[in-house]
Parts: sequence; C-alpha cells; structure tokens
Amino acid sequence: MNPEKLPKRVLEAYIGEYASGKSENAVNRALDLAHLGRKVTLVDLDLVEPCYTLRPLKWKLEEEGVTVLAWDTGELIGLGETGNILKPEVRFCLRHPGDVILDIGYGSFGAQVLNLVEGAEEEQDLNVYAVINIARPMTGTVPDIVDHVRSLARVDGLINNSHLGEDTDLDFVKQGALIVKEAAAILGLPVVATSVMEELAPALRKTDWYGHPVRVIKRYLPQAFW
Amino acid sequence: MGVIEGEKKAFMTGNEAVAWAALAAGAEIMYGYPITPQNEIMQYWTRLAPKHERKFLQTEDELSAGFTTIGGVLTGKRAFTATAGPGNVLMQEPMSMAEAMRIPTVVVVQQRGGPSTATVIYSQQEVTLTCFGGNGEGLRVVYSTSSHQELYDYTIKAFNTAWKYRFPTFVLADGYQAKMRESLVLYDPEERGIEMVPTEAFVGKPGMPGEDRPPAHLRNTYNIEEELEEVLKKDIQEYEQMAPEIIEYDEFNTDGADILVVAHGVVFRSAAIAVRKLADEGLKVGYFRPITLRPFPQEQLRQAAAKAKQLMVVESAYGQLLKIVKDNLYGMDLPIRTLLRPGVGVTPEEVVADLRTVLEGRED
Amino acid sequence: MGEAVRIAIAGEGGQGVQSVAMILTEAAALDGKEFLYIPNFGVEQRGGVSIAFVQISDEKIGAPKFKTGDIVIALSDRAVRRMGMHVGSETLFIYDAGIKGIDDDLPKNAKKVMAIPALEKANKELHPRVFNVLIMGAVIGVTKVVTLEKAKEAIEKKLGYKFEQNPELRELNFKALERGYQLVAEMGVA
Amino acid sequence: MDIQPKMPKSWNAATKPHKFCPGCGHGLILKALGQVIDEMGIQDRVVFGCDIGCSLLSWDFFNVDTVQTHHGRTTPVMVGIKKASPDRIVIAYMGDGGGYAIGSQHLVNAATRDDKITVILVNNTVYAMTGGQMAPTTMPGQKTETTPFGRDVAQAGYPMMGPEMVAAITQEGAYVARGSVARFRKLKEYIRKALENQLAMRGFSFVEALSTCPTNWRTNAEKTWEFVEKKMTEQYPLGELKVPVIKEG
Repeated sequence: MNPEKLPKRVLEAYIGEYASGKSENAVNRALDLAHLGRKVTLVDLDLVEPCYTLRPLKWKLEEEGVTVLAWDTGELIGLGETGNILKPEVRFCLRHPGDVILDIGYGSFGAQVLNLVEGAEEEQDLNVYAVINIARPMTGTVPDIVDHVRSLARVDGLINNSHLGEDTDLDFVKQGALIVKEAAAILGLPVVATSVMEELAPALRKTDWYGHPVRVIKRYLPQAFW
Repeated sequence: MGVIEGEKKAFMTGNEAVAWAALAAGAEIMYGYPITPQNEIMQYWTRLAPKHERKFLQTEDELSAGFTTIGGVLTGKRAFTATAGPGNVLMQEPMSMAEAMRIPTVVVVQQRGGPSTATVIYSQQEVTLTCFGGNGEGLRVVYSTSSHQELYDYTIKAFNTAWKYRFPTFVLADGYQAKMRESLVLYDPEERGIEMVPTEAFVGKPGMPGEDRPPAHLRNTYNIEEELEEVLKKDIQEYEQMAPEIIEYDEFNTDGADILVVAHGVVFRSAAIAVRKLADEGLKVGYFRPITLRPFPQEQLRQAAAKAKQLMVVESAYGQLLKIVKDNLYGMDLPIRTLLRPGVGVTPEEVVADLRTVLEGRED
Repeated sequence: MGEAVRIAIAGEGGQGVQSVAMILTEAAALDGKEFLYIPNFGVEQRGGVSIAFVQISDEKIGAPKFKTGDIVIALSDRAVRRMGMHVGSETLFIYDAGIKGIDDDLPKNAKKVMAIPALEKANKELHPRVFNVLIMGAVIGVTKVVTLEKAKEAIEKKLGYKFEQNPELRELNFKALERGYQLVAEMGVA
Repeated sequence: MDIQPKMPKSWNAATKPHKFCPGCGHGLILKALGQVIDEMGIQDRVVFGCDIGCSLLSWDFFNVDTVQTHHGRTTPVMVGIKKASPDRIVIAYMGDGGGYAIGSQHLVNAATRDDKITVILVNNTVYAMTGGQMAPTTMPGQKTETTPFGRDVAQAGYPMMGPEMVAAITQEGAYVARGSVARFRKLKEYIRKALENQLAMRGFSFVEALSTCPTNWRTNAEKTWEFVEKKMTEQYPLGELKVPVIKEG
C-alpha cells in the first residue's frame, strides 16, 4: 500500500453494529500506522462487548509497537463473564502523543460513548468512521444504512467492509461499495475506504471501482478468544 | 448435649426421626421453606428446638432457605435445611455456591414425584439433581437411606462428613420414608462414641481483621480460566482423596450370581426381600446397594459385577441410578436388565416376579 | 424379616381411616411388635380417597408398600373402586354393607369378600363418631394382630385427653371396639 | 508537599486504587461506609456481603470479613449470618438489579420479617457490568441497551420505588432512607443511622444510594452530575422515609 497522505496525528474512532468489522478495521489501522514507524495508541472503548475483542490481542499488538489501552482480564474479578468497567487511562487517551485509534463498539448511544473521553468534543482532528458490512441484516440496504448511521449521533465518514467471511468474493465487495457509496451520498459523508481481506487484495488497485481507497485487512480477531 | 439420654426405642415418622437426629447431632439452626413431604421436619424441629435453645427461620423460598443455611454455616454453626421436588431444584443454586466455596451445609431431601409438581407422595427421581445439580461437577456427598434408623444415623453422620471434608452433604430419602412410621433407636452420638466433628467459623473470628488476622475475603467468582482451574483441581483432588474414606455400600450373595440386583434407598428394601427369598429357594441371586450415591462405590460395584452374569437395576425413576451404574461399569461387558418405575413404589413381589422370569427362563 | 400381616384401610377424608391406623400401630408397639404404617396422602388439597397401609409383624418389616393386602377394608364407594388394585388371591376384602351402587365394582379375585353393617351398628347402637373404632375392632377380630387389651391401652394413650373431659367417651370407644370384634365373630370370619 | 487523600482505616489499602470506572459512585458510597465503620468502631464485628454486578468489585475492598454471593442472594446470606450469630453486624451491599429484580423476594421478606440487617442498595438506573441494559430503576424514557428508544412504560413498566415500598412494609423500628452520592454528608449520615439501628436491634434498615454510571450513561463529568442531581432526584426524592420510633427505657 502506498503511504496515504497522513495528518500529523491520526485520530480515528471506529464504530459499527455487532460484527460489522469495526474492531478488525481499528486493529489493522493501528498496525498499519505502527508499521510506518508512527507512535500509535489503540483504545478499547467498546463497552458492550469489551473483552471479546482487544484484550487477548494486547500482548501481540504491543510486540508490534502499538500501545493498547484495555484491561487485562486478570485485572478484574468478574470480567470473565461480563466486564464493562472503564479503564481510567482510557478517559485520557487523547492526551497520548502520536496517533490514537479508538474501537468504540456499538450500542444504543452510538458515538456518545466519546463523552467519556476527555477532550473528544473539542478535538477538531478526531474522525468517527462507521464500518458497514452489507451482509449484516441491519445494514443491508441504502435506507437501512442511512437510518443506522443517523442513529449513531456522530459520524464523519463510512468504510465499506462488506464481506461474507471465507466466502467473500470481489463481486460482493463491489456490491457493498456501491450501496455504501449511495448511502454516503444521501448522508453527505465521504466513503473513507473499502476494506478487503488480504486474499482478495491482489485483484484490486489502490482504489476500488468507485475511487474509494482500498485498505487491506489481515484477520487478527479469530485469535481473540477472550 | 444430653438431648437423648440412653438408647430409646421409638416409633415415629421419618421426618420426625430427622428432626431428632439433627437435634442429637447438635445442629444449632434450621432454615426451611414448606414443601410436602418434608414439612414435618420443620414442624418437629420448631417444637423441639426452643427446649434445647436451637433456632429456626422460615424463609421466603428454597433459594433463601439454602442461602440462609450458608450464612449460618459461615458463622460456624451446624446449620441445615430440608426440601423436596421443585424445592430441591431451587436448592441447587445455593448448594452450587456451597460447593464452590466448600461450605459444609447439610440438606435433607425427601424425594417426591417429578417432573414439576407431579405428586407429593414419593419417587427416586431426584438422584441426578441431588448428585449433580448446579452448574458444577457434583462435588458433594449424597447418602441414600432406606429406613428410619438410617435416616437417624446418616443425618448425624452428614454433619460430620460435611464439617470434616467441607463438601455440601445431602441425606437423600423419599416421601415414603418421610411419612411412614416404623421403629428406630434414638441415641446420643457421643454416648455411642461418635465424636461430633467440631465446627469452625468462616467469618467473625476473633481479632481485628487486617491487623490481628487477615480479613476473610470469600468469593466464588474468578477472573480467568486458569484461576478457576487451579481452584477446581484442588477441590476435585480433595474430593477424590476423600472418596475411599466415606464410600458406603452393602452387598449380598454376589459370588457367581446369575443376577445381581442393584437398588438404593427404600427400593433396596424390596430388592433385598426379593433376593433373599429367591436365594433361600436356592437360586443364584445377589444384590448390591450403594449407600453413598456421590461419591459412588465404583470399585466395589465393579468387583461384584465381575462375578455376576447379569445385572438388574431397580429404581423408582426412569434410569437415574441406571445412568450412574452404567457410567461406573464403563468398559465391562455385562447385560443390564431394568425394572424402572418412575414415581411409583416397587414391591418385593414385583421384583420377585421379574427375577423369576429371568431365572426360570420364563421370559417372553 | 418375617411375614407381616398386611392391612389396607380406605375411606373418605373424615372417616377416621388414618386414626384407626395410628391406634392400631400404637397397640402393636405396646404389644412389643414391629409395625410399618404409611399413609397414602393426596396432593395438598383434600378430597382424595384416604388410604392407610399397615404392616404388623414380630420382626422388622421389609418394604413399606405392598401390592396386595391380607385384609383390605373399604368404607366408601370410591374406596371400593380404588382398592381393587390391592386385592389378590389371599385377600379378605371387607366393605361397609351400607355402600350403594358398587355391586359391579367388588373385587372378583379376592379370597373372600364380605359386607359388614358397621355404619348401621355404629349409628343405631352407639354413635356415628365411633364408626372408625368399630372398624378397628373388626380388623382386630379378623387378624388378631393385637389383643383387645393392648388396643384399649392404645386408645387410652391416644384419646385419653378427651376422656378426661368426657369420661363417657371412653366407654363408648371401648364398646365400639368390642362390637366390631364381635361383629366379625358372629359372621364366622374370625 | 505530598497530599494523600485520607483513606478510611477499614479500607483494604492493598486493593487500592479500586477498580470502579472513573466517575462511578460506588467508590463514594464505600468511602462513606468505610468512614462510618471507623467512627462506630465496628470493623471487627462487621460481615460485609456483596452481590454480583459492579458491587462484586467490592469483594476485597475492606479489611472486614466479606462474602461474595450470587446475584440477588446477598440478603439471605446476611440474614442467615445474623440469625445464627446476632452479634455480627451484617451489611448486604447490592445493586438495583440484585435488590429489586432477581432478589426482590428476599428484600421484601427480610424487610417484612424485620430482620435486623442493613441493606445498602446502589441505584444507578442500569445494569452496569453487563453492558447497560434496562434495570428495575431505569426511568421512563431513559435509553439503555435494551430500551434503545427509551423506556416505554407501556411496554417495559415503571421504575421500582424501593425505599417507598420498604417503608410501607416495615415495622416502626425500621430505618429507611434514600441518599445520593451527590450529597455525600447526608448519605453518610443515613448509612450511619442504618447501622446504628442494627446495632440497637431496633429493626430492618435500608438505604438506597443514588449513584452515577457515566460509563453506561455515556456522559461526561458535567452531564453525569446533572443526571444524578436533576433527573434522578426528580424521579427518586431524597430523604429519610422512615425513622425508628425509639421507645423509652
């Protein structure tokens, strides 16, 4: 991937409904940035399904130079089962120098979860990206995506992450790109990227059929088994 | 203690026998919720308790009966409760906590018909529930009694087993044993040389916590799998270590039996009468009776079964003892015949008739 | 374990079936015998046929429940129908002669079936409330499992507190006991 | 100069800082309780019971004997202890789910029986540890993960008014109050009176503490205080609902 034109600090929050791929996108983004030699902090702000995502990957990500703000399961009693306790340092994550990537999960409150982060409201450079997979029943059509994104309180761009797991083919990704593009037009938002699994990446260029930048996704989360 | 002086022959119901046994064992408090057929345990206890400065609390349900019993035990008192049927279902939640935290509770179960409310009369359908209830590994002790004398003996013993090994302990009887009247001998355990295992408080020990002693921080929740595994490994190891010390069983005529009858609880009485009657006639029949259903006398049953041509499992349930027997005989090639009467009593005549069809080749 | 005498008594709630069993077993205890008594109790609400299963023996008793009794007594129409299942070839089946509409329901396989005018005798000669004691007398007359003396002692033990207030009751109960005993003797069963 | 915030003596210093979320009210309630235990000098007599949910995180919070129980079952365990050993001072500490939903029968019956125990129930209007679902105390219109469009009382019913209920079913020796983490001194006074009531064996004692849950409310500091101070106290009036009648002699 060619280095895209990156701002001084990349401040991005990934939001999306259950199994949209928001965490996968956030993890890949953090690692890509770290591999460019940038200082990156990855923040677990998924308060609905927290322990199922970043916690188990923490050591691996840290090996690759990413600072991870997430509880270790062992730190909290009761969290094998549940676990929705905000780690105090998460509140001040935007004060970390360098890039900050937030996995903000999903839920009734959408991006309002950013209220828990000091300075989020004032921070001009923070972008919230909604990750969309048209294979998910609640974001399958243009009107559904529009409704969904509007319910999230604050979104600055969409990411087409349409996939069918192992069965994904290019046609499906293309179909997703089109639907997401149309939804974005109605919402007045940019499509920030189309994400594809690394197996399909060789068939694509830097941009997809509609000119959206392509991001290559390596799968890390199957390893995430609390 | 001096609740009972000398040995006293008495005729009473099984529920009454349990109340006397708990009293004689030095039980200090009972917690309970009404359910037939165990009600009279509470009724007798509440009449006897004040005379001997013992306590009682009637709770709002069996969840509460179980959890208050845990509370009583935590302060170092011999505490117990009694239940049946749907009440036993609710009782499994607190007993699962007792199992997790090694709290020596004692529960008397008078089995009634199931599933659901079914009958208030009788069954042996709470074997699986009592042995393996709760979301755990069944780390508990279950004594299956067959007479009033045993109800008395094993209720006393249950307190000692519980407090010695710190596993929740059950006395598993049934509606027949609860309600019928027959003779037994009441006694003071100390006078018979049965030493009552001393109790110990889990909370409220002397001294200032954090200064004179560490505070008791008791929990049943763990952070990670490995932490739980470590606790369970230790508990399971201690359970298995205990097993040979407490396993009890009874057997008769097991050498070269054409049929070995396996039965527990009150059904064992019918089985024993039937087997002895046919053995008197010169037929090759024997019986094996597990008294501890948890832990199960596995080696002893396997040895007896190895000498038999065929097994016959008799129970007032549709295969609950049978399942345990099969599990414990795993790998042995032995036909098992069954006489399964879920929720219904089994008479000696029925067992005799069934045995004859096999032994005398009258099978259809 | 020796052979026990197996007795089943069935009737409607309020006919005093269970108290007969209690007094009978008390008498057995006073006589130094072993007994096993199990009430057949319905679900918590009332209304079922009340049955008392009693076994009396010189030795410890085996199983609590028996299929067929040596003597089976039915005191109501429902009881007659309910107790058929407890009748076998060795059973003496006794029912109250006043029960109507049960001719087709009487057991066919019993050793002997007999009607005794217990209710009538109690009503006419004594008092309806001692009907159950009269039945007990009949049971003792047929089985001889306990002596009349021990039966009286047991009655005294169980009902003595009532007799203190009303001594006439004692005589009434003892008479009923003896009347029942005689009744079966007169019928040649004893 | 290094200024350390003063920690109650009865707290377990080894487990501090505690694990509650930033802005969570539990820490304040347990601080009030810790100070009361210190002031009353009862540290060696207290048995503290905690429920499942966020209250679970208090299982090693104090240097007092502590039992972590099952969801909703803290009340009966504490009742069992008190009944068997009345010289213990027992505190059942739970959330609104534990006290008003899955364990409500225990609360109702312990209150009715006039068990001499103290229940401290934390009302933060949500099931917090499981991820912000509707609780018995979620207010009409309030958004949670299981009422994504706000609590519709026609569908999901009304919030539980716990202290009002407990006040109605208890005897005259009972103590019932509703405090708030936003009024720390009052809350501490209520907890103290509740424990004194148990010490005097006058009757059941119950304190509901309105508490904050910014994590699940998704509120910043300002909005958090606004929520507890305004919205919650409108629904849940503060004050003592029942003060024991102290008999002469």
